[in-house]
Amino acid sequence: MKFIIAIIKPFKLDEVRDALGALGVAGMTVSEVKGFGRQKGQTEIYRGAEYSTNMLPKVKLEIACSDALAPQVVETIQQSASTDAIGDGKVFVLDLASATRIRTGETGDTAL
Amino acid sequence: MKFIIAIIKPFKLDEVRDALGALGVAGMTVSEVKGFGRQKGQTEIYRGAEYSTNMLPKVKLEIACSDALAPQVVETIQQSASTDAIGDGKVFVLDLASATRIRTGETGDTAL
Amino acid sequence: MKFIIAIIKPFKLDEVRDALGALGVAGMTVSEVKGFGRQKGQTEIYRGAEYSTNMLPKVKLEIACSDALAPQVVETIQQSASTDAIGDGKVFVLDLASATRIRTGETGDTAL
Amino acid sequence: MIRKILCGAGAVGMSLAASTAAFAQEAAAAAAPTVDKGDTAWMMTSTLLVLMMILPGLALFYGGLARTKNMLSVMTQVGAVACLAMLIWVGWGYSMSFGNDFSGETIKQFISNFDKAFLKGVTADSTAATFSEGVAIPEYVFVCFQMTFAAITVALVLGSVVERMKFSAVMVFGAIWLTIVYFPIAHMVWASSGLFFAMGALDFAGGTVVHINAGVSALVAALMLGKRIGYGKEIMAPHSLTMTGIGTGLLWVGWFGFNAGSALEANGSAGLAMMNTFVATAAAALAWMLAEKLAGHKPSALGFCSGIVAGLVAVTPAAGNSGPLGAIVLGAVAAVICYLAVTKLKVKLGYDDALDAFGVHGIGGMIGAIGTGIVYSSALGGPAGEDWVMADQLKTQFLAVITTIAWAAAGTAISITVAKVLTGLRVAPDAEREGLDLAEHGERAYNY
Amino acid sequence: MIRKILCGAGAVGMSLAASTAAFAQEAAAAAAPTVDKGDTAWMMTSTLLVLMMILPGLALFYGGLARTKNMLSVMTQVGAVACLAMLIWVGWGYSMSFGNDFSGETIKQFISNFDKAFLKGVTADSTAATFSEGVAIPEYVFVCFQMTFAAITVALVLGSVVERMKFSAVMVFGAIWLTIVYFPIAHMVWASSGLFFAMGALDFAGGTVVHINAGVSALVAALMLGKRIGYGKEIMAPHSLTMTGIGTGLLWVGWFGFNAGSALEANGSAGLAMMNTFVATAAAALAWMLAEKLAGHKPSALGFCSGIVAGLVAVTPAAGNSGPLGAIVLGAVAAVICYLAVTKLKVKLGYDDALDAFGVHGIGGMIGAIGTGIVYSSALGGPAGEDWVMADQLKTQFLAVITTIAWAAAGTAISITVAKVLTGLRVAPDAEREGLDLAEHGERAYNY
Amino acid sequence: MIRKILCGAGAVGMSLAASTAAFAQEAAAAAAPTVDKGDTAWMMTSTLLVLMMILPGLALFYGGLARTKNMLSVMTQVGAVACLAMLIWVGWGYSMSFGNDFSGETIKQFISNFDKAFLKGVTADSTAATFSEGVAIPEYVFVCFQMTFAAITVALVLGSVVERMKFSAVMVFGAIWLTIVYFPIAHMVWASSGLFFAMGALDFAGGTVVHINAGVSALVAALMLGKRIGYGKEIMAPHSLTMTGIGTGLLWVGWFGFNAGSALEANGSAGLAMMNTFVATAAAALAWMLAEKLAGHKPSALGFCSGIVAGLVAVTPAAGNSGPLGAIVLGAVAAVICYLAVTKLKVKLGYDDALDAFGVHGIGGMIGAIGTGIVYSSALGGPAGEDWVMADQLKTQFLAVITTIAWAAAGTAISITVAKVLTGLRVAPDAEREGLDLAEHGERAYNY
Ligand SMILES: Nc1ncnc2c1ncn2[C@@H]1O[C@H](COP(=O)(O)OP(=O)(O)O)[C@@H](O)[C@H]1O
Ligand SMILES: Nc1ncnc2c1ncn2[C@@H]1O[C@H](COP(=O)(O)OP(=O)(O)O)[C@@H](O)[C@H]1O
Ligand SMILES: Nc1ncnc2c1ncn2[C@@H]1O[C@H](COP(=O)(O)OP(=O)(O)O)[C@@H](O)[C@H]1O
Repeated sequence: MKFIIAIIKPFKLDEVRDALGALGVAGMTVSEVKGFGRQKGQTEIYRGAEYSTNMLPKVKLEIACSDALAPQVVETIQQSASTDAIGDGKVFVLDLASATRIRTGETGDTAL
Repeated sequence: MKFIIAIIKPFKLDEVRDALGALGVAGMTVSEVKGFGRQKGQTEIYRGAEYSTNMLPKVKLEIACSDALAPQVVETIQQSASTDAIGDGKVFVLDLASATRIRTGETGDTAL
Repeated sequence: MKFIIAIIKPFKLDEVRDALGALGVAGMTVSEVKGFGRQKGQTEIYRGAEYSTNMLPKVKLEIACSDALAPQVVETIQQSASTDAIGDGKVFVLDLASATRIRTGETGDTAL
Repeated sequence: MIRKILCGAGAVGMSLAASTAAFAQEAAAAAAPTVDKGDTAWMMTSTLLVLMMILPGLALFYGGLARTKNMLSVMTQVGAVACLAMLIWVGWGYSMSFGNDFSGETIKQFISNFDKAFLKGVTADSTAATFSEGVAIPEYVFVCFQMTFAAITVALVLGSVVERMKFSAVMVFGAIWLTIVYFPIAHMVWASSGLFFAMGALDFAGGTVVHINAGVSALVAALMLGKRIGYGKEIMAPHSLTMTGIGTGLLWVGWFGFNAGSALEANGSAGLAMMNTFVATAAAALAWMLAEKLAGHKPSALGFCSGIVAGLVAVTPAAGNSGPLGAIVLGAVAAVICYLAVTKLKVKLGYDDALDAFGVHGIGGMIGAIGTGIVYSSALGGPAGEDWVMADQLKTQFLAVITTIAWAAAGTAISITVAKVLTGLRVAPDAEREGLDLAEHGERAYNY
Repeated sequence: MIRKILCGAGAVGMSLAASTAAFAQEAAAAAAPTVDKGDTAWMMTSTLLVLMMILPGLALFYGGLARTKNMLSVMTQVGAVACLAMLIWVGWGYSMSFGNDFSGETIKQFISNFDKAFLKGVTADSTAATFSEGVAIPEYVFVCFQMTFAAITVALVLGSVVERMKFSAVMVFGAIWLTIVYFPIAHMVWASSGLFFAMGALDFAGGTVVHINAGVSALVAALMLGKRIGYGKEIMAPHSLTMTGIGTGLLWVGWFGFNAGSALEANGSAGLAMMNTFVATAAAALAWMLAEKLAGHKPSALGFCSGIVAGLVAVTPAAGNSGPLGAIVLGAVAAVICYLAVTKLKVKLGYDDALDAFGVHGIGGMIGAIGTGIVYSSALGGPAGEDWVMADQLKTQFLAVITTIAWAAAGTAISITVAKVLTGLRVAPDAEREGLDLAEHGERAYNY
Repeated sequence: MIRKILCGAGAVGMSLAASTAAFAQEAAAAAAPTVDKGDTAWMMTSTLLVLMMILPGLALFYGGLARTKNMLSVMTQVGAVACLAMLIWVGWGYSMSFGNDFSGETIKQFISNFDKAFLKGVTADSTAATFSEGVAIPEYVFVCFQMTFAAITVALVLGSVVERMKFSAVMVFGAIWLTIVYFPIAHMVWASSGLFFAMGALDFAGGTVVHINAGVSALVAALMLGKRIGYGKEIMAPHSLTMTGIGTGLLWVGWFGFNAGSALEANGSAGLAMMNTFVATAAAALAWMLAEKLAGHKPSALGFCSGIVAGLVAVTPAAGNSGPLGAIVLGAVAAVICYLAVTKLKVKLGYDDALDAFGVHGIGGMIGAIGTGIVYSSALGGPAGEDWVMADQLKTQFLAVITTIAWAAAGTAISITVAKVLTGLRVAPDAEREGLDLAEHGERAYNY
């Protein structure tokens, strides 16, 4: 199994989720994060104090899926999250040693 | 070492933490996330605009532990977080290549 | 490639980011988390109800980097985030199977 | 400074005019009391100040103390029950509290009759008497002013039962409770034929009617409802003390409508009530923080807010019945005792008065009611005359307090029982866990 | 209770004194109307209440309904356009609305002349007449009171166009719209030479001038601006119903400045307006929640807030023109119809009135204006005389409504067009997506 | 419109009555000035408006600008020091500022004596004179009104020292500062025997006493306290501009209590002060945003809020001493200069005035004080008489400003030093980093 972590632009969340749903991805976990990278942020000024943090709001998706499905998941995210503009984000894939569904105790692919 | 990621229902946090404490787990990192899965969310309506996002508030635990302790940690979480209702969440286990304690620079199991 | 997860004290964020920038780390993803460990939290009292949760605000960094850079990243974080006080946090290193830049579809080290 | 019975002077004039010519002349004089526009302006302002205490004041004060998932539920319950109270007030509340006397000697001590139901006979020209001979205010203004008292009192009760009581149950409870508890007690205290009024009980702005009444009812309701799930185990820290802070500020500002407004005129007595409402409150806020410090804790923001409210509650019956120094002492004492009630007593007795409606309003109200019988003394700077006897006054105050407690407790028990039969009273455990915002109202307070 | 033309009594005295000696004496009497300090106190209080409706009231009500990323933009647009309105009011608004008559018979029905531009001739001693013979208030107070009406009305319009309209466009639009829409309509309704005034249209506190006007303008502006990106697809839930709740409370409290203040005196008529503003609103809040329930949904906090505003809007023209029971019915009916407008009509017609300025103020204003022609009837407890004919009144009300709609729509179309030419009107899609707080103001509302 | 010395008319009557019969008669007349209920209503309303400026107004304005971790600390410091000020005011403040004259010719220019300590001799019947011959208000009302001025001024000072000053230090500082700085300056400006009063300095509502005083004291305190850890390096963005926005709105609304209330009557002069307080502020808000634009930045929400406050500060001494157009110019000029002070001067000089108490209140207050000497001119629409000489007035204004600056700076240095000795002044670095909410009060503002 794979554990896929994707960082995307917040307003793309719905699109990505729909695309993954169409692919048969049943679940995912979403969190709000701040991203730091090439994309430059707006400068904020408060009474003369200037902050240009380059920390931009992003959304992180975490998706556990079977090895078989993983390449498609990555591709689907890459395509549906893209705006062709800097700061679109990344998809990272890690190996997942095991997965357990808390409710039933099932493990492996069926737990996802 | 293992890196265990668990998604649980928010009101189960205290119970799980106590159970893990009893097991000897010394530390963990907790974050608020939104979960998307089989469990259906409440429909929200604001002046006729209906939203049923199926994004439910969950809590994510991240626990690094020794290989030996990992199975017990998974089992303890699975048992203490369960309500036998849909949406109880998942436990994922990843391999952890290394761990370092920032304060001391210690690495490996002693860093946890 | 490696996927590095670091838990640090919030007020150290700027220092760590600057140090990593100097090292050539181009990007990272940051989130607010609560840490549970040896460090004891302040007791909060609200009209007689005492809460000492030991859940302390921390910042989590996630950094994907090449295998070559990984040791330096870990060391840099360890040094710049340290205050020699309990609760300074941890650095975890996981293996990263693949990385994709959403904008371009590039993969591997060049995607970082 | 005890309130006289108030009635539409027009109506009075007319009925009297029918009897004799001599009387008619007197009545004509009586029928045309002076309405000073300064008084009217002040009483309209005071009325709005009390409204501001409810919305946004109390809604924020209570809402901030609740957990995020119940914020809207608290605000909506407070607001909706206040709206209901306004409609009921117009319907029969005003008539039951300040209408014409029943002919029965006993019953007229407890309620007035229904002649003024749906504000029958009230017009833009009818007036209500004040404490000064021949000075009146427009009756509509008096109706509005008193209406806001009814509205805030029933909303105060909810402080103990939030985060678990059904919205429908709140509405049913509110309607019954106002009718069988609030209106009678308001009549007893403020109508000249009322029981406590006749006894000579001192209650400038409603310490008995509003605070003891609400506090005791809150306690009974909390006991009947049971504790919140997770009480004592889970963290139930206030979700936004910032909101509680805003609420506190608005409560303080608004309370002057309550206290200085209860003079019914823009005069020196109102000025005295204002003075006392400032200093008693300031003293109470600092005293609560000091008590925390002495108990070995940090002086807290919530302590500051709680002290403010405790001081306001305590000075309510005393506002025009005390000198400033007496008020300062009264406020400080009330704060310390309420602090103990909230932090020690509640823990010991183990009831779940979620937002401490009893601990602050109930206890603070009792201290205030009894304390008023002390600070009234001219020796302490109060306005009592030469021949006033403190022991007698204290007996009266005590009696009024006890009666109020008994009446409120019994009436609340009935109201909650009816609400339980009709609505089930409490939300399902899952709904409680998820939060009443989503479960009862289908919304979230925050979507950041 | 229709407002007469108001003018600096000094000026009047002088011009009249020139004609004949007999007149001069009369004029001298007229030139020294009584200024009651109670009235002055109440009118200053009312003025501040209306200011509080704008800031923080409306800014929070609207801001809470917006998304986090546009919170500051909403607050700033509301505040800045209100400031602009104040300066323009002093510049030419007061003169155009309440100045001296033009000599042209037609034009004087629509605006007054520019003699009082920049408040020429207004001093601390000049006065403005009230509805009672010989009773006046300081003219500065009247200028301030009316100024706040202009300021809130233009701010209300923005409700439909937030989250996408440029700040610069808002300012340009505001300046033109006030001049060609608001000032003329205010003159038509409230000046004795005004068109609607002459027709005998009833509008106690500005239902036509403020609410129909703002609501219709908002609709036209929203149509011309187009929908927000993602409308109907993305989640656009209110970012903080807590803020909307605070705003609602402050709007209610402040609205009494509007409604009871429109009596211009601290008297029984103000008391009646106050009474109605309480009960119509309370009824509307509960009616909206009931409508939700009957439609198969949960009674919501936002429903409660929306009901409050709908009730306030509807009772505005009726405040002193109805009895309390009529007001209750009016409020309840308005709430139900606004509920339908906001949840069904808007969806069907598909326009993006972001914060429902049209659905609540426009529709509610119309119900109120027409309804006032009904509840005015003495049969329903209203203050109409014996020989009043409902059908005639309704015709008049209807005509005033239609004219206002047409005028507001045309004027808004012009104002928006000019704003578009000068500023581009709408922010770039990227800026809209990122949020106007960062894009237009370079700040975030929250840095937790 | 300079304030006369005010005193309990009863007391005056009595002491005079002792001398001669002729005098006694005069005194009897003087002893019974008219108390108009309209004035009383307005002054009570004004008093509450100023309270609302403190809580929740200033607490939110300042709190929103602080970081999340210090929100409660800011609110509690503001609130608690205001409470302390109220108690001290009753204790000796009122007597020192508005009590009876010392017999010493020099000392009586600086403070009055302690005869009225603990409000000795003040009763519900005693009165305080206004500016109009024979018109008075209840003395309690005057005591309350002035009390709120003392309370807000000391709270304003805290703006520069938040996020690092100990709560205990704040309380010690407050008590001393009020006694040695505020009470004397209030006496100098407002008592007829006071230094500035005798000089003929114009200060309608306290520009010198409140704003220059607080601003300069804030600067000195900030310098003595040192910078916050991380200042200039870490992000210290306001945690909630929404809260700052609410605070701004409440400050504006409340400020009318300050400015129009300082007329002490509900009359045309109050109306003028109201007018000016509207337009100067509106102009300042827009001017600040314009200055940002011209400096190449985006017009910001915080700029809007800052402009509002700068305008209010500047118009304070000028409120009844200017025409509306003069006020507009004054507001706009003050906003631009304060903008430069806050964004350029502060950066250049490098002090850490956390919330810009000096940059806005200090600088704005000076512009206002000097500017009042200009806009007073009848040529600019002000109320000055024919024989008024601007140069003389400016010299007087300047002298008053300089003296205030010197007095405030010296007094603050003393007060801060004492606070340092007694409490240590500043929290430990760890506590500062963790935030004063947890470290000093044991709470968090938000538990979402
Ligand atoms: N090395 C990295 N490790 C973890 N997250 C990263 C890394 N680089 C970038 N990111 C995340 O991806 C986001 C987008 O990166 P950025 O460099 O701005 O643009 P792009 O993805 O188009 O190259 C960042 O905001 C950050 O959240
Ligand atoms: N494939 C997945 N990857 C990551 N997280 C998941 C995945 N599936 C479910 N989750 C998380 O687990 C939570 C519970 O899943 P759900 O399908 O609702 O119920 P259950 O765990 O009982 O099967 C989700 O809300 C989500 O946070
Ligand atoms: N086993 C663990 N797994 C995941 N996170 C941990 C673990 N132990 C500690 N942490 C994180 O590291 C933080 C610091 O740990 P703590 O034990 O308090 O101090 P130290 O790092 O100095 O040993 C914790 O607050 C928590 O966020």
